[in-house]
Formats: sequence, C-alpha cells, structure tokens
Amino acid sequence: MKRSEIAELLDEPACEHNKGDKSGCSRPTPGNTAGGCSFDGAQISLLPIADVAHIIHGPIACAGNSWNNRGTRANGRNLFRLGFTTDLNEQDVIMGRAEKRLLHAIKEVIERHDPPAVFVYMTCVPALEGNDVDAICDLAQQRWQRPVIAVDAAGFYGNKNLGNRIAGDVMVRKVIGTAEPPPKPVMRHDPTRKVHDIVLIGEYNIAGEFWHISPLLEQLGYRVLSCMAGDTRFHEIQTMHRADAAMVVCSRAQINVARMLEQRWGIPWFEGSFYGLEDTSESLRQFARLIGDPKLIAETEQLIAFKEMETKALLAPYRDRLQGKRALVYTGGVKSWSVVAALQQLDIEVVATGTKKSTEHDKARIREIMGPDALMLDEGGARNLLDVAAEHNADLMIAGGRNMYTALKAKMPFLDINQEREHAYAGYAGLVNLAKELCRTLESPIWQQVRSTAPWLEPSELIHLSVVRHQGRNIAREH
Amino acid sequence: MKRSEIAELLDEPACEHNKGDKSGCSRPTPGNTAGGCSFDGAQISLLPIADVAHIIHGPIACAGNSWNNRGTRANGRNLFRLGFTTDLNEQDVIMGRAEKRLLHAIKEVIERHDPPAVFVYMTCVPALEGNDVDAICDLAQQRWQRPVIAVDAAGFYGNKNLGNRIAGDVMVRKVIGTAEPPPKPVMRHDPTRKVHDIVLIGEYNIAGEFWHISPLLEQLGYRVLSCMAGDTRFHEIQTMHRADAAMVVCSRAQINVARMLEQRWGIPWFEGSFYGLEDTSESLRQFARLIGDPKLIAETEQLIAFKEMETKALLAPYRDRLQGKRALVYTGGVKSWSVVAALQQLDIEVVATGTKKSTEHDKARIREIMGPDALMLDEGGARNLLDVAAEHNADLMIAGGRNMYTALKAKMPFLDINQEREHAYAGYAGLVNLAKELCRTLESPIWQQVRSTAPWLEPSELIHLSVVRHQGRNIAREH
Amino acid sequence: MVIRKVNKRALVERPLKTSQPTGATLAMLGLANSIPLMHGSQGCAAFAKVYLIQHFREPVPLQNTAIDQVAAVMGGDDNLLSAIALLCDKHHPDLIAVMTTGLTEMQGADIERIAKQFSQQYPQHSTTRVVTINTPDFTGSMQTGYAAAVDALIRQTTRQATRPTVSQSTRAYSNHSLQLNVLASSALTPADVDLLQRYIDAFDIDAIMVPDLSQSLDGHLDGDDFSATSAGGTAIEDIERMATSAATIVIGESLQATGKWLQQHHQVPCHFVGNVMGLAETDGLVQLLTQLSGKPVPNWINRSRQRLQDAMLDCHFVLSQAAVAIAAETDLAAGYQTLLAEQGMAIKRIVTATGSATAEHWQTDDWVVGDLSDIEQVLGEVEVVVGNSHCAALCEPQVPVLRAGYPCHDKYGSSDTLQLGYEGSRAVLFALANCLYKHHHDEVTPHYSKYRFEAADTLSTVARGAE
Amino acid sequence: MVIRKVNKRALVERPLKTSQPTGATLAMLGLANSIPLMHGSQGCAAFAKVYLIQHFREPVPLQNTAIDQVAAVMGGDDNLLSAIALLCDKHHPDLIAVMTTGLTEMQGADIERIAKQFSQQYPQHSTTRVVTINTPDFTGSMQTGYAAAVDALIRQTTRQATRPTVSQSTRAYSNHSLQLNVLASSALTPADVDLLQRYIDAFDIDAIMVPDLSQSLDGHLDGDDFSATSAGGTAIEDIERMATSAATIVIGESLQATGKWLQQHHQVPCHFVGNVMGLAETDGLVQLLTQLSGKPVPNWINRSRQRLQDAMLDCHFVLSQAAVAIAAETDLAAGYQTLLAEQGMAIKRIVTATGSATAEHWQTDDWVVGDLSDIEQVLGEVEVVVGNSHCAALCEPQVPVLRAGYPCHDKYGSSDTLQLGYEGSRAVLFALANCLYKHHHDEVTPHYSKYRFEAADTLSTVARGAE
Repeated sequence: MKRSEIAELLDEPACEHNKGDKSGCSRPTPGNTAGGCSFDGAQISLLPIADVAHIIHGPIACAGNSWNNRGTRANGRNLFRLGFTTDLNEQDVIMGRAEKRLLHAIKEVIERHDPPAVFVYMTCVPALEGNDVDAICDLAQQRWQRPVIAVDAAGFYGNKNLGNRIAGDVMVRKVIGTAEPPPKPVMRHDPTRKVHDIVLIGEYNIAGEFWHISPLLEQLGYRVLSCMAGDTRFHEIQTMHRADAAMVVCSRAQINVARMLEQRWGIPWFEGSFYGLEDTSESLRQFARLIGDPKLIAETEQLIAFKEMETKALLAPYRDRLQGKRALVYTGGVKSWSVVAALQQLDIEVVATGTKKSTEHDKARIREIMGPDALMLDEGGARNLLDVAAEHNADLMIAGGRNMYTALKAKMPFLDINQEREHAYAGYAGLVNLAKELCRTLESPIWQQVRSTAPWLEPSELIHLSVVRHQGRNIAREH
Repeated sequence: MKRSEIAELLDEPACEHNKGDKSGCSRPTPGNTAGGCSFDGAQISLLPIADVAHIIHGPIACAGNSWNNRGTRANGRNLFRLGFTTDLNEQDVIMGRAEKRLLHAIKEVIERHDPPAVFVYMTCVPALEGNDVDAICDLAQQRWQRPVIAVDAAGFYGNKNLGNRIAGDVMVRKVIGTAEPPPKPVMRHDPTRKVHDIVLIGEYNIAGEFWHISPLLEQLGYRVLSCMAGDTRFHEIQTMHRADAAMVVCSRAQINVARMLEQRWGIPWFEGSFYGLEDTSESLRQFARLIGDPKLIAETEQLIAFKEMETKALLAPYRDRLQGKRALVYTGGVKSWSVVAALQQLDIEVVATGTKKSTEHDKARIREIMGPDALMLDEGGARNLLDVAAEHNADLMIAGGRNMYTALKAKMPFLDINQEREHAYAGYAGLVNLAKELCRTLESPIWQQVRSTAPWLEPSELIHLSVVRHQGRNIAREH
Repeated sequence: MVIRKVNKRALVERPLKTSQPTGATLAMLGLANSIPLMHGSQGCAAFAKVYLIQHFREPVPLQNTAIDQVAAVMGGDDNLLSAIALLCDKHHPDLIAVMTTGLTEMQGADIERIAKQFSQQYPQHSTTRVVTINTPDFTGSMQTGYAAAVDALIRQTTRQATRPTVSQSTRAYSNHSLQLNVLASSALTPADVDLLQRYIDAFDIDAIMVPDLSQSLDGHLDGDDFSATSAGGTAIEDIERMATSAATIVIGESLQATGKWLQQHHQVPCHFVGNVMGLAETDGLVQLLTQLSGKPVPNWINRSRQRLQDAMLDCHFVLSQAAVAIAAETDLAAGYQTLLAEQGMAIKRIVTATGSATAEHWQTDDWVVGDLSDIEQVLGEVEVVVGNSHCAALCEPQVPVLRAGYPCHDKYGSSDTLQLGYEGSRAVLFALANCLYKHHHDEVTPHYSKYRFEAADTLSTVARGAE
Repeated sequence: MVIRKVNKRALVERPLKTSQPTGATLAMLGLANSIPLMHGSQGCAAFAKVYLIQHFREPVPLQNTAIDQVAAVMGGDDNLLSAIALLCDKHHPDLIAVMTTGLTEMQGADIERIAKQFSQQYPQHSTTRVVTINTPDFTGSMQTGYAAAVDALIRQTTRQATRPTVSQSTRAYSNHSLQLNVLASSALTPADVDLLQRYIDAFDIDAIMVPDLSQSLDGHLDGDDFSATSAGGTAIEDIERMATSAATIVIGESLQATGKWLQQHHQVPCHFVGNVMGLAETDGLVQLLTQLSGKPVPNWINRSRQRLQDAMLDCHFVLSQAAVAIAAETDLAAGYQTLLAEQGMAIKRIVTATGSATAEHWQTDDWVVGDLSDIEQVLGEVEVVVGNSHCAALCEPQVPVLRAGYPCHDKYGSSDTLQLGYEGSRAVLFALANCLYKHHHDEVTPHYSKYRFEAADTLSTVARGAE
C-alpha cells in the first residue's frame, strides 16, 4: 500500500480524532509501546467471516503466534479457525518465490476447502519485498472463479486501528454490493409487514455476546443482513449495501465503513453500544428511529420496557453486593464511557477511566456521566494504572486482557472487558453476566490470602500455633 | 441355612469332585487361605441379572467393598450396579432391628426403582443372629406383589463354589418355571422352521465376551431364553425350563442347575467351553446334536468351517509371533484344559496348568492335550507359582487377577483370564483377542527395563556415560 | 454452622462407606514387615484385598482366619491362634495386626486374650509383635478402622519413655536434633506422605510417621520377586520410642484421640494441624515445624507458598462461586472443604460416610451422612464433584468428578495423587479448574435468526472471475 | 531408520510452528532481571507476548522497537538505539536481549553494530549487558529461536576462564565442590527445570542452568506489585563464569552446538544426555551426575527409579502397542518418542516444525516436517495424540490429546507439567494411560439378539404374591 493511501485512511473524515486534540495515530515509542499492528487490526476485523479462507501471507510469526486465539464465535462452518498461511521461508524470501508460493497456496486452499471466497493478508516481509499481492489475487480470482481479495495491511503501516480501517475499506470497495439479498420476507409476528434490513459494523460476537442481541432484533422484525464481523459469512457481507439502517458498535475503528455505506448507498447510521441497560435500549430506539416505522417504534418501546424491568429485577441482588465498590476502568473509545454507565447501573463507583483512544465527544460523555471532575487516564502502563488504583482506593481494575496480570500480580481483582474474554456482557442479559462476574472476582476470599505474608516472615508479633480457626486447637493447651 | 442343607448342596451328584480323589470343599487353612466366600459366589452368579434389585443384607463390608467392581456387561437397565445394602449398624445388630430394616429396605427399593423382582442376600452377621430372611421375603412378596427372593449364602457357609451352587439352587426352586416364554417365532433365515430354544449356565459375559457368541447363535436360529447369568433379565431366567437344550459353560459350579433342569423338565445338557477354536466349534456342534435338527447340524458345520478358516487366517501373524513361548497357566476347572487347548492353537507351549478345582475328568483331558507328563499344580500360592515358572523357564503367567501382581512384581508378563479382566476371549473373535493381548504383554519392551538395576548399582563393570544408543554420544570423546 | 442431615433410609444405595477392617488393613500396610490378619470368613479378607489391590494396583498381603460353618458356631479362637502361628512360622513378620470383622465381633471373640495366649504358647515367636484391633463391620467406616488400627498399634506398642531406643527404621535418621511423632490420616495418599516427609526433612527433624504408606503403597518395584509382608513402612521399633518424642503432630481429626492419648499417658505435647490442605493450614504446619525445630523455613517452601498463591489467582476466575459437591470420608472431606472454601467455591453439599465432631464448622450449604444417592440429588446444581470412582460412575459424563478417596480403580497412579501442602493444594486447584474448563459450555446459546439467508438465496451481481 | 517426509504444500494449515523471536523471548525470560527487546513492528511483539501470556498465565515483559512505515523504509537503527536507551533509563535491567524479526532481517539490520554503538554512546548504562540475537521469522521455529538466544547469550557473555568470578546468582550456592553448566532445552517446562535442579542439588553440584524458567515462569507471586523485567532466572554473572565449569550437560539436541562451542573455545567437556525422558535417559543423567560429582546417588532418586519401573508395569497393559501420534518441536518430540517407545507404544507418526539430525533414529513409523493437518491424516489410526492446544482443538473429542509443548492455553498449570526424569516419565505414563482408559470403549459391541423377548411377552404362571 502506498504511503499516500495510508495517509488517506488515517484522515478519516468521520473520525473525531482528526478534529480534536488527540492523535490516536501518532508514531509509537520504541521500547515503550504495546498493542497490535495494522495486520492484527485487519485480521481481527475480518477473520470472523467464518466461511472465508483467510490466508496470512508472510513468515510464520504472523499466523503461528496468533491463529485461533480469540473469543469470537460463529454458527456453522468455522473455516477461519484453521490458521492458513504461506509460512514464507528463507528460500521464498531470498529467491523471490513468495508470490508463486502464494498463488499455490490459494489453489490448495480452494481445492481442499472450497470456500466461497479467499482473503489474502499482506504482512511486513512480502510488503517490504514488494510482492504484488493484488495482481496474484486477481489472477487467482480469474483462474478459480471466486473472489480472492487482498487485504494490504502490513504490520509496519501503523497500529491496529489503521488495520481495522483498511479492512473496512477493502470490504466496501471489493465485497459489499456484489450480491443482492433475497427479497424481504414478511415479519413472523406481523405478516402485514415486511422485515427491516439492518447491518452492524464492528461487532465481533466475542464470547457469543451478539447472541444476546440477535433474538431481540429478530423479535422486532429486523433481518440482520450482516454483522461485520461476528458470526457472519461472505455472502452476508456482500449484501450489506441493502440495509435500511446501520449501526457502528462501540468502536470508531470502522466508522469509515458506515460513512461509505451512507455515501454510496444512502444508508443512515448511528454509533451505539450494547453495554449497559440504557445504551442497549438507546441502540434499539435508534434503529427504530432511523427506520421510522411507527409500529416498530411502539414495539421497540414495549420490548425495552419489559426487558428493562426484567433486567432490573435480576440485577437487584447483585447491586446490593456491588454497591459502593470502586473500579478503575481502562479501555478505549466508546467503551470508556459506555462501560462506565453500565457500571453505574450496578452502583459501582468508577474512580477513573481510560481515554487513550477517546475523542472530545467521548470525553464530554464521560464528564456527563461521571461528573465534571472525572479522572481520565490518557496513558496506560502498568505502573501508572497501579498507582492511580492505589491512590483512589480502587477495589478492582476493568481493562483488556493485556492488563490482566498487571492487576493480578498486584493482587487486585480484575475483569477482562476486551476481546480475549470468555464472558458475554452485551445486551440486557450481558449486564446481568457482568454483575455476576464482578461479584465472582470481588467477593472471592482469595484476595486476603494472596496478599498475606507467611507467618514466619511477619516481623511483628508472635504467631500462635493454631492455624485454622475451628480446627487448629493446640490440644496441649487445652489440658 | 441349615447345616444339612449345606451338606446336601456340597454333595452334588453331577459334580465329579464327589467321585474323585479331591475335595474342592475341604476346610480352608486359617492364615493361608485366599478366595471368596459363599456370599461372594452367590453374588457373582446372580448379580448379572441386570433388572433385579439385589439387596445385600448385612453390615457394610459385604456390599461396600465389592459393589460394581466386576467385568460383567449387560444391555439395557443396569440396576445391578447400584450396590443396594441394608448396611446394618451396631444398633440394628444389638437391638435386633435387622429384620425390620430389611423389610423397609425392600419397600424403598421397590418404591424407588420398581424392579421386576428383588433378591435378598444373606450374609454372616444376620445369619449368625438368626434373621429369618425367608419370612421377611415372603411377607414383602405378598405385600408388594412381586417376587422377593432370599439367597441364603452367608460367607461362613463355605467357599465361592458353594455360593455358586446355592444361587443356582435358588433359581431352580424359586424362579425358573414361573413364566412361559412367548411362542417360538420362525427363524429369520429359514421361515419354514421355528427357532430352537436354548439356555446357557455359568456364562457371565465378562468384558462382553458372550456377545462374541450370541450373534453366531442368532445366525443358526437359536433363541437364547436366558444366559445365566450375563446380560440377562429376571423374566428370561423365569423361562429357562422351556429350553430344548442347555449348556454348562466352563465351570461346574452350577452343574446342579443343569441336573435339575434335566430332572424336572427333561432338558438335555452338556458341558462345554467357548475358549479356543475347537471348543467353540465343539460347543456349537453339541447344541445341534442335542437338538437333532438335521438342517441345523448342516448349517452348524457350514458356519464352523467358515469361522475356523477365517479365524485361522486372522491368527496366522500372531502365531508367528507367539510360537515357542512358554506359559504357566493357573486357573480352575474346565479352564485348566480349555485355555491350554486355546494356547496350543496359538503355538504356545504350556509348561504347567493349575488343577486345584479340577476333577479326574479334567485331569484326563489335560493329559490328553499336554501329554502324559503334564505338570499339574494342585496348589497355588505366589511363591510356588513363581518357583514353577522359574524352573520351567516360563515366559508368562496366565491366571486370575489375584495373581496379577504375583507375576508383575516378579517382572513377569501376565495375562488375566478371570472375571475382573477387561478383554473378551470367548469364541472365534475372542481367540484372536487372546492372541493380540498375549503379544501385547509378551512383546512389550518394558520387561528388560523393569528388570534392570540402576547402572550405579551394578557391581561389575564401569558403565559408559553414554546412555541412549543413538543420542548418548559423549561429545567430549568425539574431539 | 452446618446442620447435619442423616440419610435415614433403611436402604443404602451406591454406598460411600467401606468396612473398618479394610481401613485397618490399609493402615497396617504402612508398617514395616507387617501382616494384617483379618479375623473372619475368607470372604471378608478377599473383598478387602481386591478392593485395595484395585485401588493401588499393588499386591496386598492380607491374611484371614477362615471362619467357616464350624468355627462360626463353635468360636474362632483356634483359627486365630493357628493363623498367627502359621504366619510366624512361614514369614517371620515384625508385626501381625489382628483385626476383627462383623462375624467375629458377633461371636464375641476376645482377640486380646488370644494374643496373650499366643505369646505364652509360642515364646519362639516373640520377635513378632501381635497387635489386636477391634474393627466390627457394623460400626464406622474405612477411616474409623484405619484410626482404630493406628490407635491400637500405638497404645499397645509404645514404651514408657525411660530412655530413647535406637531407631532401626527403614528411613535412615542420623544427627537429627528433634524427634517428632506424625500421625497421618487415611486421607493422605502415599504421595501426600512423601511430601509431608520432605517438609519435615527440611527442618532436620526425625519424624516417626504412623503409618507411612509412602514406603509400601507408593508403587515401586524392588529386587525381590515376592513378599508375604508389607513392602515397607515405619519400623515397629520406631513406634516403641514414640513416647520419647518432643511432640506429636496429628493430621486428620480421626487420629486426634490417639494424639491426646500420647499426651496424657506419655506427656508428649500434641498439635493438631487439620488436614494440611490450603494455604492457611499449610502455613500452620510450616510455622509449627519451624517453631518446634528452631530451624528457618527453607527457600523452596517459601517458593511453594508463592506458587500456591499464584495458582489461587489464576484459578479464581473459574473456581470462584463454582458449585461443587464433595463425597468423601470426613478427614478427606474436611481437607477439601477447607481448600475449596478458601478458593471461594460454593460447596453445595458434602456427603460423608460417618459423623465428625468438627463438621459443624464446615463451609458448606449442607452436610449429609449418607451414601452416593445423596450426591445424585444435587447433581443438577453442581459443576464439579470431588469423589471416588463409584461417584464418577454416577456423575460422569454429566458432571466431571475429580477423583479423591477410595476406591479409585478407574485411573492409574492413585497413589501419586498429591493433595497436601502448598504443592498438593496447587495441584488440586489446577485439576479442578481444568475439570471445569474442559466441561465449560459457552455462556450464550448460539442464535440463528429465522430471517438469516443462505448464499444460494442471494443473487451475485458480479460476474465471477471475469470482471 | 525413519524416512523423513516434508510437507511440501505451499499452504500451511493449522501451523505447528511458531516464530523464532518468540522462542528467543522465552529463553531470555529465564535470565535474571532481563528484558527481551524485539526489533520489529509493534505487532511482532504483541503477538509473541499474547502467545506466551496465554500459555503461562504470567506477565511477559517483552518490548519492541516499533518499526513503522518510516523506519521500515529508512531503517530501524535509531529505533533500536533509542529503545535500548529508554529501557536502561527506566528499568535498569541486567540484560537486554535484542532479537530481530523477519522485517528487520529483511532490512539487513546490523544489530551487533548498534549494540556496540550503544555501549559507546551510553557509558552510563554499562551495567546493562546487551546481547544480540538473529532470529528471522522466515527460518526455524520457536525452538531454534530459543537455541539461538541461548547460544548468543553464552558466546557473547562467557568470559575467558582466567579466574572464577564470584557468583551472585539468585540461587544461593555455597560450599559446593563442583560447578557445572546445564543447557536446558525449550522442551523443558518450569517444573522440569525444578526437578532437574533437585537432581543436581542431590549431588551437591553448583549448576549454572541456562536458562532457568523455574525462577521466572513457574507461576509464583512475590511481594512486588509490578516488574518491568523478568521475574527471576540465571544471573548474568553466572553466565560469565561458565568457562570455569567442570563440564557442560546439554539437554536437547537444539543446544548441542552451544555445548560444543563451550568445549572448543573454553575446554569445558560437554555431555549430551538426550532429553532425560524415560528410564534409560534418566539413568544416563544420574550416572553422569554421580560420576562427575563423585557423590553417591541418594535414596530418593533410587526410589523414584523403582517407582517409574512399577508404573511401566502397571501401564503396559494399556499402553503396549497402543497407537499414538506426536506433534511437537524436535527436542520435545525426541523426548516423548524415547519414553513412549520404551513403553512399547506404536508411534504412528511424528510431526515436527523443523528438521533434526538425530530424528533418523526415532522409533516411529513415519516422521513429517509439517503442520497439524499432517496429524489430521492419521487421526483415524491412533488412540491418543501428544500435542498442543491447537492439536487438541483438531483431535478432541474424537481422540484424546495429552497436552505438551506450546501453546497450551486451554488448561491451567502448564508450567507445572512434569515430563523430565523418573518422576516426569511416570507422570506422563499415568496421564497417557488415563487418557486411553477414559476413552476406552468396550472391546465387544453389545449384541441384542433379534429373538430376545421382553417381560411383557411372557406369561407369568405364578399368581404373584398370593401364591
């Protein structure tokens, strides 16, 4: 990919990063940087298209370290779990055989798995070598008569967000609009109406959490043309241009997709979140509003009323247990406030929230929710997070998996809110899950013990021989 | 049970023990005796009646140590695996509450499991206390309208064989003949004829080995009214008196059943074995002969010819591997020669065989098979078996599970031939299994290693540092 | 406080209990060159023998007095006498442990008298010590039989502390500064005893471990092809000198009475350290060892403690509030409930074979003295069960069972199972977490919308390939 | 002799391979107070970091030089230099291990020159040693990267043996008579290293273990709430004095070249002991230790040997001729094939990520340098597989997988898995036997005859109850 193209992608008009005081896309610091690369971002965005053969074109590092290690779930064929790669070796690289190898790999994957489409991911080494992956893909597409699509997002192009955006861009340019969905069926609950078609962007169905939402959408008579990308398939992505409305879920990384859907096909869209009661309800309302069907609006309100009542009842016991707990939240973008709102619904006090990837708009929302003195953390880093937690007497840390051991090694309760997690927090049912998981870690009796020093290392007082309260009687003393 | 009744059972007319020079029923030596008691024998014989509720009436030892630890297998409901017992405690014993407890236990087992019948096993403590189990069972039978049958075989009455016999006796007196089987259906392979009804006595379907035989019997048009007792049910035992022929399998412990079937219902019977090619074929021939259907006789010969040919082909590679191996066999009764014959078919030389429970007839068969100088072991005992094995350069020991560790601790290959085993050796397919399992233990490379002394304990020579032939190069010496 | 429920049914189904003589046999196999002798019918011994063999996959040199019809009526004294004599003649054991059964207890057998009579009648066998143990089948269970055997052994063997006798233990002790008694519950596996010994060795203590299953039932192969006696264990001479020890450490409530007896009769202070499962109890043991010995805690023990703490952290995501049931004898159940409660698991029910005086402090919703059908009742509510092979046959594959207790005949390496100390606690937590992880089902049921469509229903608007 | 097959497909599917820098990172985490620094794009490090974190459930202080679009074209020297300087400033590590990636190798980065430049430019950071390791992603795999790291570390750090330096190791050695080098393959888990250290301690030997994962990735919790460097391991001073050791013991073929180098350049005799799995190889190690140290073999080691022998007996009924496949890096595969062949298992296929010079002697039907799809091909023929979590995802529930190698992220306690020595071999045999036992199906298919009849079809001839 040319540097001008990368610059163009970085300059996403719909992204408020470009309007505010922050640049999420500044150069990383050698020796003090964490987080994935563009390839990682592209891969995360597209791998959940479950029936596509995803080939990582590069040496083993890119596929070998990362295949099938994420929490995304999908119905049906799970071809994306097979870790296809060209595994370029020294010979391939030195002798310039990488392109040939790629072509053969595409052939083999088609012969062995007959996927509806093949995606080829560029990585650093072939990019540096100047492999013309686009040309190979075109050739392969012609030869084997199915879409073979290059995703040119080598790691050094930039960070994960850039990769997300490249992935979205490729889908809009090469996939979306290449097939027409079947005609709208009538609604099952109201055969006088036809379904409304919608799409979701940036929802990865982590731990299956979209399946908390999907039944609600079905109930309201929505046909989800595609959830990009979680529990979806190639032909579903192809039909996204026929949506009546689109939602960008919880992350602005793929806001470019929504913008282009709007530009090209006039699809109205909104940004929303499924974390917490209010945001879930608000997202359902937004869809109804964008579509404008009065019956849908009424039915949505009924569903919301029922679900909110039900959920509040389910939450009540947890709220009692969680009340007054203090959490430090460190996550990015929309989550920086949507999770805070969800936690507040559980009566948890949020002492600080991360704003590394947040926009001014996000920060305004944070102040709205947490009050004007909300503590915002622009920088992560284990040391910094622990210091803030200590200073503000946080009871637990809520962050991504990479900070899990930051919290644990500091003997601090932790909840994983990012993509490696094994629990589903989206929607009404997800909020109950969240409450349950928070209780599990916060109420665990281990904290006192893991913080304990061995009695023989205690400097202060003589320790009694008796150990366990009930059983540790020193019989000698009884007589 | 009265002593006179026990004496009567010991005096089984059909048992050659009573005619020969041996008494399998002599008093055991305190401090030098092994093997089960009468209760054990009765339980082994009857537990495989899978849909009956078997209640062990006694303190925990009898049920608690032994429940569900045998290799018998059964289709369908496996009620016999639940270890029912009255678990008599001190109060029950001292206060004389045992009978009352038993009655309640019967009630509970009927209420909770609704079995077609209940068997109650007498054990030492209630026997010594003089519990009238018969009366309790009669009362229960009347009250709950289903057979409730006392099996009075307390441990101290005698050995396992006696228990087997008591069990058989009870079945004949109280169960067999209490129901009529459905009319004979026509044979599936020849609708011009009706099936022949047969029964097997003393076949326990260990490791499912009767399922090697059962398809053959089905193929020949036999209806097995009951296999007593392995993979059978109460109503099948009830109908045994309608058999056209009976077979006593491999053990004379329940020869009394066959004798009584003959006396009461005129059923012809024979003793046979399913171990080895010849014995299996011979048993099939015997059935055909006793029934006398000429078509059956012809079909039997055809089946035998095919099966023997097939089996010999399957055995060929194993025979090459086993040829010349020397086995010490220590098992009882008919097995003492039937297993020997099976081993000889595998070209294994049997250096000695156990004859503790053998009759003169058995011994004659042994001489016939092994030659006039056949070494017969009247006594087991770990020391004796090991000495004989060493003296005769035996390559392996074939015996019951209780001698397994005798062989293993002496670092000697071993094959379990008794009821705890996990492999099925009966029938044509079973012989192939036997060959396979013999190869598995004999050819294992572990024997040399488990016999090895640590090199640093070797008195003789200096051991080289290099260990593993291929990899243990002392690099220091290479240069 | 936990309310104890007793399964009052007349019918026991899927028993958890095993007989007392079986437990006594097990204990006596942890003494050097010993032969357990069951005073009962041959079946009593045969059942117990097969039971232990199937669990340990080891030979079990258990003998019996072969009470038959005649002896049942006339009394079994002669049987017992001749059995002891025969065993002495043939095998010259250091110890014969005579254990009664339901049958001989019903007869009112006076085994103590016979033992005395034997020593008078057969002075040539004075090198063999005969210990008599009352273990009727109709009381208690395996654990109580084991405890009765340890108790009888110590009471009948320990000498007044006039002067320390010279140790002829199978373990070599030399230059040790401190002699301790350690009473090891039937809840301990050979691997547990091994680790316990390592802890004790670390403080340079000469421990008399009673019994020591790690020397006999650990599964080892030695030079001999056959042994008619136990394969190893604590020497009878060591039992004799227990009165000279500086203290007794008791592991397991079931042996507490014996510890108290040593204190009362021989002035050996007694320390009860629970079951040494979990962080707190292990801390207690280590603290006691360092205090008694005056030696510092070695680094490897501190490291083991840190490793357990880390395992607690790693596993808490899975184990916190996970619902579990335990079916085991009381000492073992007590140990597991300590560890599991420390880890924040929700112990829905504990089923034990007999009662326990300390069980009222157990951290469980519900405690039943009963059988495995009492586990069946809560099967729908729990995610994992701790129990024996019978329990596994009941619960699996519906609910995974972490094997513990007796009998575990459906796995290899039962003697190698580690439960004790920091190391054992860590191993148990990992094993439980893996049980749950492996049986974990995705939290959300996959949803396939009725409005979803297949590729065949779409209309491709791009000429494939040739575009 | 085994014929090596190479999977020649252009498409790798379900890779077994992992990148070299990941292996180098792992090795360097076994050095005290070290920071591995990956010279590549931030993604390279992020992937490796997540990979190791998921396996060990431990933090991994891996850094990177953040090569971006500009540095990719203009060269990353400045990135590397500033990264080293920043890490020294912030964390004062004893060691920074610079590892290349595919990207920087393609650029032709001269890391050795930069390291020299750094030491000239930043004399204030002379207490931090910088080791440079070439680990392109497009050659080798995790194991070769690990070996390259150990090799580079030793070559660049070991001093000429003029005089022994004073040890400042994290392990306390005192009064030891013999100093040995031990090179520990990537096949060894932290638990393996721990046991190896116990063996060595038993002979009163001062071992320099390179690397020592048992001090860093064993899963322990210490007092600090955070560390930017490795949690523990071999001290860099100990590496310096390796030339003064009496001998080098090499575990794993992959480290053999390094052992030879020490011999050739520093005259330290080198002993290769295979992978110390199984009876024979462990005998070899123990024999070597007793000969080198002149100290007798302690009883506990003899006992462990007897226990392994007994386990071999117990398990042979299940394991003899049982068909197995192995998917692992070559050192680990070599170890498992030694143990499994010793036990008489039928090794249908071994799949490795890279080649091996000694593999021709492996006792297997078939050896493939390939990926996990090569395991898929033999899945119908085997009863159990030894492999990683990816392998388990492929094989289970059809065929059980004994977890071994990297990554094992679907279980807890991976660092606690013991494979080495008598103890580890025994544990592996039991685990395999239990895998097979648990998945055992009855040998004979139940047969239900077409002529069988139900109770309802019979006619009771006795009036029930009222007879």
